[in-house]
Amino acid sequence: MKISIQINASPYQYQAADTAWNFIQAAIDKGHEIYRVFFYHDGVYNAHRDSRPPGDERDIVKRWSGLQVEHGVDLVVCVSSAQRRSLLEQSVASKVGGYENALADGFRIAGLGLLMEAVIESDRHVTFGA
Amino acid sequence: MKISIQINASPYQYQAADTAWNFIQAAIDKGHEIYRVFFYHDGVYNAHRDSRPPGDERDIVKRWSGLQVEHGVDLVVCVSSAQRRSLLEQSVASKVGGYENALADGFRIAGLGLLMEAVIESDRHVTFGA
Amino acid sequence: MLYIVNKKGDALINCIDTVSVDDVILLIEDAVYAALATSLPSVLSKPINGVAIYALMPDMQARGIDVARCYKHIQYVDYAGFVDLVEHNNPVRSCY
Amino acid sequence: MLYIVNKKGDALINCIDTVSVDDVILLIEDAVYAALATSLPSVLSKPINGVAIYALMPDMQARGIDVARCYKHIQYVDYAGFVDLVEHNNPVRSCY
Amino acid sequence: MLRLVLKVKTLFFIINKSLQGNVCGQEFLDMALMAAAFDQKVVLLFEGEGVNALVKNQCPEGVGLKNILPILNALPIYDINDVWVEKESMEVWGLVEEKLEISVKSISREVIKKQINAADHVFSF
Amino acid sequence: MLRLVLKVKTLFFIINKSLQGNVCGQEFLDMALMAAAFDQKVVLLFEGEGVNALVKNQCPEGVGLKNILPILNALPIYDINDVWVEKESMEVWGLVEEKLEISVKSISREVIKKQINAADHVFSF
Repeated sequence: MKISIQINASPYQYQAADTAWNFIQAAIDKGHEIYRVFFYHDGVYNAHRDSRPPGDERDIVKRWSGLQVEHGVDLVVCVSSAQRRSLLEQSVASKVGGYENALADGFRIAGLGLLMEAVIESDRHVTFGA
Repeated sequence: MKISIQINASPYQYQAADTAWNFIQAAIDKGHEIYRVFFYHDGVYNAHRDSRPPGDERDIVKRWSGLQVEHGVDLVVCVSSAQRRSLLEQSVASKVGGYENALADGFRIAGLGLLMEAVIESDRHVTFGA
Repeated sequence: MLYIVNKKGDALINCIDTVSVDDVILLIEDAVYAALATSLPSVLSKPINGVAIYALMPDMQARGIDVARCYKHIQYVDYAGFVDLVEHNNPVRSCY
Repeated sequence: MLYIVNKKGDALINCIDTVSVDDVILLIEDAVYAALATSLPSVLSKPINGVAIYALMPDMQARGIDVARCYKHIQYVDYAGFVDLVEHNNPVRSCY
Repeated sequence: MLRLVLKVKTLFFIINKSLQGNVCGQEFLDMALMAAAFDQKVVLLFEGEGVNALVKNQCPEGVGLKNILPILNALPIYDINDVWVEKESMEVWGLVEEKLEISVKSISREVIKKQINAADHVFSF
Repeated sequence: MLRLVLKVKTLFFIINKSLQGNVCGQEFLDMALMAAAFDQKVVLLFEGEGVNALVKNQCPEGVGLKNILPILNALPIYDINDVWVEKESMEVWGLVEEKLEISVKSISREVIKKQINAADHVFSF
């Protein structure tokens, strides 16, 4: 079946990003389709390129990027959540003098419409929060 | 008296940064000294320069910067919390190709030692969390 | 309806307040502590009529929680079982 | 000892579990909801012997909480009063 | 918003915590507004502690926060007309409809539960 | 760490929630280690749900998380020797000392409270 996922919590401080990742792996293993992962609220911090955890810990941001490369999962970051939380679209960043390369590989920034579309197209919608 | 403050939560998603700010204003008004504000855990997100909230909302990051300019309050961001959370010191950023201008005006990045020094020197230590 | 609960405080209490027959509760993350039998009555001390309660085993193991110390009416799933619960129940409500 | 509590669930319950005579509790942020008199017994229904309980008035007003609907044993402070509580009590423990 | 959507789903947006003090409540309501703009069947349900979010005379400006009452008042403009409160929660918190900022449907827990069970998706925050 | 510190304060670090599942527990223990490195009097207190953080056989690696037991085992190396657990919480959670990963002092709530009241600062997370 088609499953869409929503992540509402920041990485490391909460287990949400970890639980979601393990859930997604299991769903893909069982042949389900992850229609989209939508990052909302503090969940947008999962998409910051500059996160550098210590070498002996999982790299949550890189792990998401890998999910996109390996399984083609659509990773969408909410634009309005992101602006409040220091993650600017490239065009905005270049206009205001911010970080043009802030978004990690494999993510894209878009509006809430993409969450709604995912929810309408999916059989299930699972939210992981703080 | 000397008061040190610790902020453990991200801005906007939690009220901690707002409560702390109101508390600090009242403490300064009463003639107390804010020895240091230390940003730990997700609190480091308070120091990201690129935060762009909508124009009709308070700008939490800018408000902190203003506190430093107006009252000389020492704003310290924990280096290890910051690295996990995409806020790199300028020298590290320049080495790894990250955002060299990530830290907002008025903040500095340093180790946990500065929290301990603040706590030892202060009569009170007040923590604001998620 | 499937409730996914990740904390044992208000999140779980609010969930218990609204569950009814044929609902399923899955305890994940720190909510798995609610599966532990405590000396004082706790929110899951007693079975709930017609409601199946599961705990996510990998989160139990992460916290060193021994099944022998848990209430007998709790059942266990791994992540594959978590996916099955999502497949077989709708809607899904996250309580956090 | 001053407890600063910002949520009315486990954070407040754990605080109540450990308070003793001469302690002071300050409810801030969402914990101010605990000041409201509810029809079911709640954690602050009854005064606690020797423990002063305050709620932060600006957080009450932010949430439209009318003092007339609150327990009579709750007292109120503004931010200046919050600072005074910190000045006059030590240590300060944050429960969140 | 003109848009071709073939499917109409029933979506419950459940508010069971405070909407104040942070941006999450606002962002959560944004989701409901967007769902309505997509012509979905939207139900906004206040239950538990969440019913307190509806009371009149909120002044978050005093602590520098944004007021959410204008958003609640604008719900009909966005075609969100199913605003429900759980009757039992109203009673626990000693609330009556006159104390609320907007008009709502007060519905019992049991009836609400049947409706939720038939929904396609449930959102919470 | 050689360092000239004139004041020695008594600092309580209270763990009353789960240490697992996120980085906060680790970062909290880092604070205690740093305090000890500054030659402060450090007490690490486990109470409430926090006592569960001490049990043996934790396998967070199974969900991709870091194990905190090595940090707990290293506490004496960092000169943190006052590791207390609240007796009443141990009883509520059905724990006995043999089930714990490290050796602790089991102390009653009342005695703990007197000690905390005399502390200079209390840290929580």
